[in-house]
Amino acid sequence: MSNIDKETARSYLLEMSKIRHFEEACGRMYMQGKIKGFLHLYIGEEAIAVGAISQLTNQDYVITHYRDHGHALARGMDPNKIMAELYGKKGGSSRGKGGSMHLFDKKLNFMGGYAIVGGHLPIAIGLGLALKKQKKDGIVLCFFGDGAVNEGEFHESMNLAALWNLPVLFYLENNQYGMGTHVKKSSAAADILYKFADLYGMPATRIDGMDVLTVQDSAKEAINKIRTNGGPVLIEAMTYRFKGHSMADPASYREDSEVKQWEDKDPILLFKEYVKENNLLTDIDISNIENEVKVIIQNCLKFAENSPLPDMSVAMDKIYYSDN
Amino acid sequence: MSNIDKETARSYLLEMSKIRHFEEACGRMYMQGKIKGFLHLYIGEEAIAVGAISQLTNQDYVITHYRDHGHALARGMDPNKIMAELYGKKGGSSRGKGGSMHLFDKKLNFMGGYAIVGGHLPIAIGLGLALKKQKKDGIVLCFFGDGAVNEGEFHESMNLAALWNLPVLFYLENNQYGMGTHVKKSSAAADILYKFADLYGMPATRIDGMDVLTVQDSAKEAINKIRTNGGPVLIEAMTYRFKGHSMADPASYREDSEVKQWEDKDPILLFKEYVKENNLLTDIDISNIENEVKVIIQNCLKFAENSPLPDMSVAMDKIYYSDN
Amino acid sequence: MAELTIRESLNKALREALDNNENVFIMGEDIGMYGGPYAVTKGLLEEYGSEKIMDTPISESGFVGAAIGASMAGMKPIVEIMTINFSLLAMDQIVNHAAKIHYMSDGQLSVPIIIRTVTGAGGRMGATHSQSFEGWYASVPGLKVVSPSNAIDALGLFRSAINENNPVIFVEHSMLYGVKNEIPDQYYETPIGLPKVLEKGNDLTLIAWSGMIPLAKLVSTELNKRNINTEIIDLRSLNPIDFELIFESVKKTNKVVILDEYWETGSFGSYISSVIQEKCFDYLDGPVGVINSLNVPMPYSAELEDKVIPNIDRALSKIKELFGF
Amino acid sequence: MAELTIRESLNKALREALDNNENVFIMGEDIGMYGGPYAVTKGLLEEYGSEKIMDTPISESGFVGAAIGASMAGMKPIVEIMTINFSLLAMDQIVNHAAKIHYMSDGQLSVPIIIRTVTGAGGRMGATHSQSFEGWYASVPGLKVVSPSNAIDALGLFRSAINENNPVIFVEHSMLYGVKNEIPDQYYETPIGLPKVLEKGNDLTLIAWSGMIPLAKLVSTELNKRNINTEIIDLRSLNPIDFELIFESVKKTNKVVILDEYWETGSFGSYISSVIQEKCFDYLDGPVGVINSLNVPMPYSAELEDKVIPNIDRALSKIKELFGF
Ligand SMILES: Cc1ncc(C[n+]2csc(CCOP(=O)(O)OP(=O)(O)O)c2C)c(N)n1
Ligand SMILES: Cc1ncc(C[n+]2csc(CCOP(=O)(O)OP(=O)(O)O)c2C)c(N)n1
Ligand SMILES: [Mg+2]
Ligand SMILES: [Mg+2]
Repeated sequence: MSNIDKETARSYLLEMSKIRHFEEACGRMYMQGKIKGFLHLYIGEEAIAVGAISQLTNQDYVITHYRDHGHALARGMDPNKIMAELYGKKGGSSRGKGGSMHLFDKKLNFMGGYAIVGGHLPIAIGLGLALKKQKKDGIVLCFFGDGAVNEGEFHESMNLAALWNLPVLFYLENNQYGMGTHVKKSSAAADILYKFADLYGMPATRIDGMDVLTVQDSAKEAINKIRTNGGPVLIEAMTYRFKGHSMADPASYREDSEVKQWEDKDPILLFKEYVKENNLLTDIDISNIENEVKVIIQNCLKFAENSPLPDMSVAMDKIYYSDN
Repeated sequence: MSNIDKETARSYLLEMSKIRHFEEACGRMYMQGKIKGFLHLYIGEEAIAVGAISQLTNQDYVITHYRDHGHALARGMDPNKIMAELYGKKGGSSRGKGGSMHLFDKKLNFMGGYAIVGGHLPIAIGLGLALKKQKKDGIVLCFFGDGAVNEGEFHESMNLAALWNLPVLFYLENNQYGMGTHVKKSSAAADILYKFADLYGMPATRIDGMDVLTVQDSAKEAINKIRTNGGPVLIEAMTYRFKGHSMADPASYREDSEVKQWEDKDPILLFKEYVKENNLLTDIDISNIENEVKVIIQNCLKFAENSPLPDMSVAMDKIYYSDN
Repeated sequence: MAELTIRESLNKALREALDNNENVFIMGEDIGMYGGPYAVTKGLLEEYGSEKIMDTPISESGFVGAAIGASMAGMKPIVEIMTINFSLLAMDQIVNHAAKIHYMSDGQLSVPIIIRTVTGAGGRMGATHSQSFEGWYASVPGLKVVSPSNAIDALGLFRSAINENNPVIFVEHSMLYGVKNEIPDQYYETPIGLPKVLEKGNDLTLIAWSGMIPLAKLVSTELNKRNINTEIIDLRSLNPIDFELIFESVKKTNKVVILDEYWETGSFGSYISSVIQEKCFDYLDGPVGVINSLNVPMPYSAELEDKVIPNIDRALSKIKELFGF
Repeated sequence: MAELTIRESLNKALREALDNNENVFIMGEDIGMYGGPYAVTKGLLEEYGSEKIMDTPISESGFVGAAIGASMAGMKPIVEIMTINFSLLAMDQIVNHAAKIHYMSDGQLSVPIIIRTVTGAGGRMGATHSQSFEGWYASVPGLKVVSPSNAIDALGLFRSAINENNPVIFVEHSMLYGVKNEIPDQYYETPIGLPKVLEKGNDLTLIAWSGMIPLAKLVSTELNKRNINTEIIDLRSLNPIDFELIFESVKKTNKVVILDEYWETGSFGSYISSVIQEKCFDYLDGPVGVINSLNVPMPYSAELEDKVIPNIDRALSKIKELFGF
């Protein structure tokens, strides 16, 4: 595993904590009725978004599914705008029109969260196709879940990306459940999902998604391959969502002991131990980071709270592109 | 290769010749405007339908795509009814409502030809699911082309069949083209299409689809596996369509030399040589078979010609099931 | 008489179907272990086991097609598509296969499946999770489409659907699962195709179905206050539709407004309007009105969603504009 | 002035697009090596090469989605779905993604693609290959839908579509590719949304588009013989539609019939009817008529297909029934 410097350590911990606390705040605000509709929390999976996205440059694209807060934050999206979006407020990233599942930030090449399982995979390869045609250096980092593997669109996209040699990193976040369905009940290839890549001659690995450094290293390697060869790579990161599928889900389909086992691998706890053991960060550093995060979260809640509601002119705007 | 007896030899040759001459007659009648719409000929691929379907029992289901005349005939469907269907006549298998791409014969468990590429694969596994639930012995023989492999529905069906252990024989007729697109231009896994099965733990082989005995043997083995284990198997048969994709296609996308090379492997010519070399049939036997076929074809053309046109009561019938 | 919610009445309907017909099985995403995305199938896995209650992968085309195939071979599958928004992924199976196999085989084969799915907006689910495509399915010959607004019809229509030998799209509205009604103890069926007069009145006919019924009632209450007596017709089925009952009402009230949650452009409600104006032209005091969701992808924000969906203000002002009430 | 068929005018339009904008590329099944299923793209691969003219696998969701993604990243893809029947397999991409991304991102992203596809019956293609789903797409906010009936509009609408920054569904009718017209030498565009009066008349307004235009002309010719002067309006675009021109015509003729190849139930034509009866109620001498394909999956037999599609006999008898002509 590669050695990291203090600054990187600080940044990973900050980013992961920011996601964790942001998600916890979302959960609370959902219970208070400030956030409505569907809310899918990323708690437990933070190492993936942070470790993988850390390896990108500005020109690269990120695209993901509805469980998108973590990816958006890791890509640098403004927590204020995200929280205001979740509140359905005018200060939100889409002025309240997108919601939790549909965060976008074009300036960051964060091409959005998509709520149809598997539906963004063809779009992802389209981004890759554009990069290739434009002879740009960028790559596309596309996140999706183990459930999406069962959609035809996954397979069509894998084939097209391989056939056309597109710069796409297929990033499978295998948290082992699609809603309440265990991956073993949804795929006959459950144990070797990453091997779907083999047939297409696409490099692929399975990694521990709870360790941000493993994530970082494997992403780096994959991205290098893509930048060198042009063609796609697949990473399957083993992970777990600590909470239910959405706020509506008490997750009664899984054993407490299973949850407990994975909570022991909490990516933030593990990384805290690591940075201390390796003398990268002190307890004081860590508590400073936590305070910093707390302020960010307080601020975004305040921002969202104070942001005005959108009016109907917002609702009727941007249905179609218009030059004016 | 298994030895066959005279009766089997006679039957294979008869069935293959019947398809060949039927298809040639179709081509002529299309040029005369008797047959309209889409017409996809099976010429060159006869060994597959005949060799594989010969291994079925009555209780087994057959389901296929729009290039379905060969499969229908091999399953024993009445040529008169097929030809009348192609003429759009009342004596047709669907009284002229289905057409060339949609032949059905429920009595033979011939569950139809389907015209949406890949669309019948989920239906095929549904037939298998029914057999399993009903604890029946049958299997489902499902034909499809190399082009269909690129549809998401193929992958969804493969997974479901494996996951649920369904008695389905996925029969991939790899004639190397989907319309004018060579398989190498449509699949990044072109050279190993059958290996899509591997991931699901599904047995699979690639065979020579121009040799009816190879087809017979491999089908027998696959069907045995299915009857024994319950679960699905995939066969990829390498073949070639000697004519264009449909009557509308001059097939200018392929080299004459390539066509010639495959015509040299004409399954009927090859089998004629085989039966003579192995003293299964004499020249006289063969010419008797050909005469028999000629009569069948003449008869079906006459039947179709003389069959009345359907009237609007036929058109408005069977839109919905009704008990009367 | 037991009081049941729509959710409960559908659960009861599913149990009945499983109990009475050994060919019935249910399949869909998260209908078992998870307890059903809208809890309609709650408890069934425990009671009937995984042969009858099959959790499927997220493969809408795959498992809907599998249900079609199984039905062609003598089974009676009930398949759940989590929401009608995702049914777009199974559209080919439903429209190009389920609707056509009976016809194309000239009656040799049939496709006796029920596809249950969830329609509608109101849950702050955003643009991709708030659509109402039941009108599309209703327009395809070979399919039958029903969409109950109360627990009595939910049970009754389901019983009819189970007795059908045709593909039935059974459309449930996400905001109505909690609607409670007294269910008759005696067995009954609600015929597919027959609209129902929910409230009698002489001044204005309001036609609605599914999620728009509560709004129709609200409008009626408001108009009653102004001494306008509204006749509310609940379509219940979108295909087939027995129009006679509708025409009778129109001939009596001479004024019609249709409430339809679909977008304005090309709504199924506008089809109903078109039929009425053609068949009852001489009876109409004014044009047939149609009230729809605004032509906009559904915004997430509750503030906006409530204004995009047909609502009481928009309904009353449209009625005022048309008839001066 | 050159005389071109619709097929040729589209080929010309594609060449123009490729020549004028380096971001344009074309993708679809068999558009290259095969020469295009309807020969619209004939010669393009040879001339522009495989970077610009991309043959795709049979993966409708995959390559339509890829076009969407590429357009979001600055390209201008023209994607061909072989026929509108197969577009059901890409329905999720079109309706849940292409139509919504601009809105959900509040304008940050846009999806400037053109989806070309082929609609309609008449080719003896049977139930799964003869459908006309353009009305479904036209009803989805976020999409624009056009469907030309002649070579002039085909070229002009395509030029407008290329200049759009929105997803445009460009619907071609399989039976019209051979229709020939004189194409003006000077550059012109046909505005999206603007219907066109094809024939002027005072007695009856006939509204149609795409494959129904030849029938509208036939009807007009027949009625002319009886001294009935028909005004034919070609919608050309299904979304948006500038209704003003339609209302003007109706206010003049007081009688309207709409020809629409879709099935009777829930047709887009019935939506047009619904709008007209609402906005022009006091001007109407009789109900707005809609003539559709019969509610039946398309039978293969030519004998039957010709009677299921709207035809001259059915049109004339409907007009007689409505207006006594
Ligand atoms: C096409 C489609 N089908 C079903 C759903 C409902 N749904 C939303 S998330 C989800 C589970 C997805 O699981 P996975 O891909 O593993 O992602 P995770 O939620 O575990 O991150 C389902 C079934 C949907 N949104 N889209
Ligand atoms: C979903 C869909 N897309 C496209 C088509 C048009 N089409 C008909 S056959 C065909 C080629 C299929 O090739 P393959 O599966 O290899 O079968 P073959 O014709 O070679 O037997 C295509 C593209 C279709 N019918 N359905
Ligand atoms: Mg998962
Ligand atoms: Mg092929």
